Amino acid sequence: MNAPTKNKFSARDFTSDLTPVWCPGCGDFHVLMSTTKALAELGTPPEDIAVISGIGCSSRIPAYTDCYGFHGVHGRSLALATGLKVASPGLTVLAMSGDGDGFSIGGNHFIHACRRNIDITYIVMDNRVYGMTKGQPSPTTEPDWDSALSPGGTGLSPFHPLVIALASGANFVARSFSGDIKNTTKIIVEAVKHPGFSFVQILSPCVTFRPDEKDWKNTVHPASVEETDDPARAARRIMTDDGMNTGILYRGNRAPYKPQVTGKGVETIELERQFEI
Amino acid sequence: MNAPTKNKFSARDFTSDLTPVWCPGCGDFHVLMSTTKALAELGTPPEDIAVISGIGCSSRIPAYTDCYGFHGVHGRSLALATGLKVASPGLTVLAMSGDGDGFSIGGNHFIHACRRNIDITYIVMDNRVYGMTKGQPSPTTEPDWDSALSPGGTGLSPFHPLVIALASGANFVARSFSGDIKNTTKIIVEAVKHPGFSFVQILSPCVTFRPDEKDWKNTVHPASVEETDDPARAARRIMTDDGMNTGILYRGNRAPYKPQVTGKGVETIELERQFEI
Amino acid sequence: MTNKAIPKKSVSVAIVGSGGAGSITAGSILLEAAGKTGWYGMMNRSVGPQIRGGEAAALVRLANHPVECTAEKYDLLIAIDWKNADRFAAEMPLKTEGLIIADPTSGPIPELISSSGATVAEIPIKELAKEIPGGRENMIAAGLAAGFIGLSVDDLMSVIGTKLANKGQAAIDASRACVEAGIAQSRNYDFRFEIGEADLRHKGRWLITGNEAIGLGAIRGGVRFAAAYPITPATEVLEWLSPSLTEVGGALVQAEDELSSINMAIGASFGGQPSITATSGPGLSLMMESLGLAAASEVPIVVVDVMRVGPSTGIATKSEQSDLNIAVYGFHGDAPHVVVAPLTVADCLYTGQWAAHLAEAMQVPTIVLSDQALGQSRVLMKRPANLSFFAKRKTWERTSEEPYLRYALTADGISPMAIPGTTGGQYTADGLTHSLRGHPSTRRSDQQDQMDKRHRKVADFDYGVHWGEITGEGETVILTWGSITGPAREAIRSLKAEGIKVKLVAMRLIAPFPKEALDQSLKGAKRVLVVEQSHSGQFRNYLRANTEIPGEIRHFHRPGPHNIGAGEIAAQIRDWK
Amino acid sequence: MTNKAIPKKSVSVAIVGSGGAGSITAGSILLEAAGKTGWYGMMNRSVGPQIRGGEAAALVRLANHPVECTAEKYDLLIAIDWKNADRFAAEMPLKTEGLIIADPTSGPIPELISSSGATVAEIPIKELAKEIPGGRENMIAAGLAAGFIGLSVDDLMSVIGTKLANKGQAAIDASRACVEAGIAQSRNYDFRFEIGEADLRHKGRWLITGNEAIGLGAIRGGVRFAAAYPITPATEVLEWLSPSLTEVGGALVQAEDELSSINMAIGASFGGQPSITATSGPGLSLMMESLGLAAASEVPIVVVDVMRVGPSTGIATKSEQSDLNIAVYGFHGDAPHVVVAPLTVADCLYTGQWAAHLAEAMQVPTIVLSDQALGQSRVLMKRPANLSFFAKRKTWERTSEEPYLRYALTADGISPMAIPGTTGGQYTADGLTHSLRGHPSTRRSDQQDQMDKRHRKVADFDYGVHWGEITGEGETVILTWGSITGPAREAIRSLKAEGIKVKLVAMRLIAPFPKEALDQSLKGAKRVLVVEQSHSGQFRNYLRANTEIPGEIRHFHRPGPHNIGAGEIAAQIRDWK
Ligand SMILES: Cc1ncc(C[n+]2csc(CCOP(=O)(O)OP(=O)(O)O)c2C)c(N)n1
Ligand SMILES: Cc1ncc(C[n+]2csc(CCOP(=O)(O)OP(=O)(O)O)c2C)c(N)n1
Ligand code: SF4
Ligand code: SF4
Ligand SMILES: [Mg+2]
Ligand SMILES: [Mg+2]
Repeated sequence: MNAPTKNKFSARDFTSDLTPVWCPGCGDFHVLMSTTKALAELGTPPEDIAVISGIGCSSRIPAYTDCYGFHGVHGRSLALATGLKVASPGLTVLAMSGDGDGFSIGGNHFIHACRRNIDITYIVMDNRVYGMTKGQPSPTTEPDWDSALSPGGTGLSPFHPLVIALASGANFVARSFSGDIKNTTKIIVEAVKHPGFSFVQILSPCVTFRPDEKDWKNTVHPASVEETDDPARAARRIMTDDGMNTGILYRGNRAPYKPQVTGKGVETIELERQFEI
Repeated sequence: MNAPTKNKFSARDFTSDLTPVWCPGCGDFHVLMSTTKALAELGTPPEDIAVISGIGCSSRIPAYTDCYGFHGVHGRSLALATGLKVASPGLTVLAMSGDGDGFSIGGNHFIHACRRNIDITYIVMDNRVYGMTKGQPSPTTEPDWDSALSPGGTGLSPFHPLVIALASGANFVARSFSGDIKNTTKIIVEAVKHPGFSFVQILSPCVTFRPDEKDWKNTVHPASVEETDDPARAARRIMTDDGMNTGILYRGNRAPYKPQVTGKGVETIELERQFEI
Repeated sequence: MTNKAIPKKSVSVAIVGSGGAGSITAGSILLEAAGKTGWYGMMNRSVGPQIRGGEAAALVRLANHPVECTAEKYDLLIAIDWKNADRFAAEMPLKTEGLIIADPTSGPIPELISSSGATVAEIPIKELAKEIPGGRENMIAAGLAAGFIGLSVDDLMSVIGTKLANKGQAAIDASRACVEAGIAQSRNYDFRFEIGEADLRHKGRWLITGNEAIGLGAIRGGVRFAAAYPITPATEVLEWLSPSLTEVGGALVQAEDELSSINMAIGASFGGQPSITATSGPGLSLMMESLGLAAASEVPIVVVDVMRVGPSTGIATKSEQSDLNIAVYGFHGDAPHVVVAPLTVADCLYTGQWAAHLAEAMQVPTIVLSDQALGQSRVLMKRPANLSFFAKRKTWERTSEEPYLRYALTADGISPMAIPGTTGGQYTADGLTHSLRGHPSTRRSDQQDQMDKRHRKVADFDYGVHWGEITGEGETVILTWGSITGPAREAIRSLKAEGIKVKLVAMRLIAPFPKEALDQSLKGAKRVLVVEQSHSGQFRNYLRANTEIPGEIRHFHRPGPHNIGAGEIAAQIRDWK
Repeated sequence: MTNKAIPKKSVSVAIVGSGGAGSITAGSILLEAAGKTGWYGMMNRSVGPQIRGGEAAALVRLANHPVECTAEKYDLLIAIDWKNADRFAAEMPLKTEGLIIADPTSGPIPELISSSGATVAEIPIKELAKEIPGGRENMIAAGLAAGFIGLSVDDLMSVIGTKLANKGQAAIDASRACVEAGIAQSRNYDFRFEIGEADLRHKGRWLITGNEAIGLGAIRGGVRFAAAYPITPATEVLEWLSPSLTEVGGALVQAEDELSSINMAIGASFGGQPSITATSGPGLSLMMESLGLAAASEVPIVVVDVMRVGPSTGIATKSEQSDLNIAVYGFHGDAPHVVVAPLTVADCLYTGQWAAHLAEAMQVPTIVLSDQALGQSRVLMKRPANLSFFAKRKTWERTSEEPYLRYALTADGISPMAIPGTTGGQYTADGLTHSLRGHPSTRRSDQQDQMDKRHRKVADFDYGVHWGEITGEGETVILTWGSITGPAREAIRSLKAEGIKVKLVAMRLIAPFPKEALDQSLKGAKRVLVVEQSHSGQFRNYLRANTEIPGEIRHFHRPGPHNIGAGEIAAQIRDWK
């Protein structure tokens, strides 16, 4: 690994030359910008960073960065990221995906990654829809959102990712809006710096299937309360907020998971003694 | 379906003649007793009840009842139960499994079943261990519990099933102790009666791999506060309790999911019109 | 420009344009209008990598007889603009005698297209549209196409009028003006691509996609429950089923993932409701463990796999036939089950309905292997006949005081199933090795008996004539399965016109392997060409494992995304000397 | 009782008892003690349906040569009690000339056992134990066994002493008294089951299970990361790896399910760390989607499948060879990969190590098909040789300013892989169809090129002599794979003693199919007996799909849970006239 050198990078150093497949106006463009800005600010060279994703429009992001990347299968970004971070603790590992990838098919890995509290950062680009498969409701979709698969809406109350993250043990919980590049960048920087599992929900409009979300720029607002390190307090606040509160909402002190890689590094031959009789 | 007739049944009517494979002293024997007593009290005939499980010692339970049963694959009891209840709304559906089955491999179905809020009852026999595979840590296992797979303990903070259930939208949340048959029976009766998704965690000792849990009979105690219908309040209480609080901790008012089976029941031929040009 | 009125029985038209240009809408209108006048046809779409709003091409083929595959070469290409059109160019080669319509303001024609040798007609599409208040370029394009293939203004307007009914008269009038302008422009050229007389004996066309047809087949077959998790290119099966099941009194539930959707379907079926789910390769992989549960616990269930290019995520929007292996062999342990494959878009209806029937009759998981080429193609077909495939499960009612044996050993291997709610029928369905009563067992004899029984019920079932389709005669045979059937049939027709007689054997039943019927159909074959769309030759390998094909064998196969066409197949036969 | 001192080269002893009786401990002591004196041996356990604490039988076989399978008939059965022993009776048939030791206070001997015709010796085991302060019945049983097979008090105590080291001298003394009492009792009978002279040329036995051996092989081969989700009968692989990886500076992480464990392993390997996971059929099913990702993105990974009786949950504690299909064919799309199978418990070490080497050398997912019969059997084996299989991944370092092409087309199909941390090597691994650089692509040529490359690297690799084991000669061949190799070898030995020459061909490389090597090994065969433990004949079917076996072919197969034994195989050959 190469020692991090602060501030010698610009966002451009973390951006690849591949043209995104995203629709013009898609919020994910802004997430890409904020992420590369944040990485530049953090100052870790791109070769010491890995961006891991699942499947979805949002999950296309790794190849648009100039870091190492893994575009895995649907829903499993956190498992890939966990294995990578445990085996290569020197890397900065970001998992980035969407609300379908992360909260629907990937929901189990989400709660267990929070609990495991490994030092990775998880960014979910939440557009409250399955964009890539052309507009089905996701766990965060409003109950009355009409679609071909659920005419008239699902009738289900939306999934609260931040509450679940807190309840499951995440060590850093924040919400941001993709259009607010300045604050999103800041939050990502803090999330990566914070030890343990950091979770950032970024409200990122799908202009194609949820044109109504273009209005988010008018409805998001900074959280009115200070960040806290008390999970119960944070939970209470988030549970009663309107889902549009942005900012760092919880910053915990739980020690990150230390896998037992600290072994003695003995030779294989020593292991074999146990079988001798 | 046969109309329920109250109080004409005894627990025996819900118990099969198959001898359980459980170790002598296993808490699951008591769960079986409480369940059959509760079913007798509820008065629905056994043929109108389905008990659905996954894989594990605890998940063996369906065949020990005299209801319809499905011993599915590991972790999927709630998905089976959901399909069954939607397609056959007249049945009383119980899903019953273990902490490994329900919170580890089955964690995603758990949070989504809570959210979906279908009218089923989910009972998890929590012994804080994988019994059937001979003693590995489960999500609810204490961080310092020593085992072959995690020498010295996992170091992970345990999963809080009740908090997660609340955060995910369960409509009824309770905790019980298997050895307390009277209260467990009562809670199961209430859980089944309550509309929507009811979740009951039953602390059920594994005498073989967690002999220390025999002491639970001394450490459980009734919740000191009244039940509530405010999820945030319930969450706060559960988050700070010692995990040994028993009783009904939350009874919500969310309307259960109504699948759109209320269609017009038109003939197939009418559907075909749309393809005619 | 010379006067060449080319008499045709089939015309292929490609309409391309960048995001928002509406080329797909123009193609759809053309297709439906052709159907209303009594023609047949088919439309595929080709889209760019953008999720939405990127460039798109409507690939339309119209004919005076049912068509089962898209064209390999195009007669007419209408470019609303050329933005990124080079991405598609390889997919729509033009005939030398074809016509390219280009807007002179759109810049140069891509090399790959102009080099076809087709004639170029420069028509100012954008300008024409601009001249009409509310005019749209794609309606001009539709008019142009109509003019060159012989559809009238009224033909098109009967479709457009309905589509724009709630947009008001002004929108309709603008469209009419565009169509008229387009048709008028076409009059300036001597080119005509005529399809020939419409077949008016069979009026009442259906316009349907393979994905819709499978859903309809399933409902016709009795399916009343579906569990859904979206995935390209299977999503439309689910999106069609959702409101349709509600209509007929059933239900669809969206699941959190495929592990859940397959188990929801199994749970619903355990409760007595014929059930289905649809997915593509990645989802099928996730369902395999629970499909094994359905096999072991003997719960009927239909799983539609609309195949796409693999392995892994592959190419979600393109077709391949490479899930044959997993569908047949992808279970841990031995789990007898059924695999069927629709042969054409129209056959999706037939096979979907048959699958529901098979699953229910044998209490067995049944996998339907469709693919993107079938599922997302829209065809004009004859109104289909009624079929007698219905879900008919052998259920149990108490007739004696004997305890109910869920897994009783019967001669045909099918054991009567008690539906929850039935008094005295209580049992526990189980994926563990079990006794006749369904109790967990580790006894050798129970394992052997139940394995034999589950094998028997599938192996001995009478699949009748439905196992496959045989057309033509001769010592030269094309042996294939699934969606290659369409191009193979077309290849055989064109070979016949050249005096080369070829027989087609297309397998609809994949597993259990229909050995006897297949061997019979290949009797006397001297040359057998096995055709499939997979890199490793999964079908060829599967055939080899199960039978000996007589005569000389050749194998024509390749992976996706480029579909195997009729011309290529015909060439394989022609070259076989 | 007549004096029959029976000279033997192999002795089989079963010790049965109800929960808590300690029969398994007695068997283990016997095995280890025999090893210390220079013998070989093997022990399996058979347990009742209870999760724990139910009745159990230790099935021990001791010999003066390495043994690779358990006995089909037993010489000596010692019953501490008969509770539920009838459950096991069918699993441990006694030789007519065998001996049954029963405690007269335990009630009647089960019919299935007494009908064997073996001699019965009534010895009051319980009473003998009670007479010794701190005495235990199972130590009496161990002493009895020692007496009848010729092990001394000291032989046993050298094992017991270590085992009880921290229980204090009193416990050790009590055990010694029990062992002495048992041996003394045996002196009252003229029965002796002697194994013959110990083979002292190869001292330094190892005592190891197949599950441990696979784990050790993997670590020897360079594996340093494991992801775990417990499942019978694979858990011990993981439980052994957990502390062992820590020792060598690696790590094991327990995952929430198999979807996670396989992806954790892939993630770790992407980071450069050779990685493994172990599971059984149900878990393998769940891993298939992501194994396809490993294949497409070219990330090496070893997955051990310790097979059990299927389908679905089946019988978790018993053996079967029925995951061959899923291991070879269970991917959606075409995903070239490697499948290998250990042949014996000792070979688990060899094959585990080879698998790590293959996975890393080819950057390919490698599935190891072990089974319960290998994994949970404990053997006394020779100290194994060092092998030269090491994980050696072809990595990339910057040598020019050219952009790094992760999926470059190379002659051998293997493309140098940049490990995160390497400057200039940044790329995105992808399961989508991709270009040389790894960028998503829908181009026909990219798909074809990458499919060809991935096929090539696996098909052209030089697997050397490791593909299989050939023993003996002759025109009669037994062709098998995996754990049937042990019984087949034993069958061949006993046939040889009868003057019947049989050759064994046992496949260790399953996929890619080693056609050339196999064909060569079968050249000139007149009769080929294919043996496998599966209901449908998955191996036979797989052979048929891939090659033509010369001569006459017979197929001996059945599902679990009853293992196929040496005697049955030999009988198949004898009957073939
Ligand atoms: C196993 C599997 N199931 C389903 C899919 C289809 N699929 C691709 S992306 C997607 C949803 C993505 O939604 P989200 O994560 O919200 O991403 P977005 O496109 O909205 O950014 C689905 C269901 C798949 N690729 N794999
Ligand atoms: C897919 C799959 N993975 C793993 C297993 C192995 N397995 C069987 S039961 C079990 C754990 C059960 O734990 P729990 O639900 O707590 O039940 P308990 O035995 O403690 O009652 C596991 C991991 C399996 N059967 N299937
Ligand atoms: S479909 Fe929606 S989420 Fe996907 S790229 Fe377009 S705007 Fe973005
Ligand atoms: S192992 Fe534990 S959970 Fe399983 S039956 Fe025994 S006591 Fe109960
Ligand atoms: Mg989304
Ligand atoms: Mg448990």
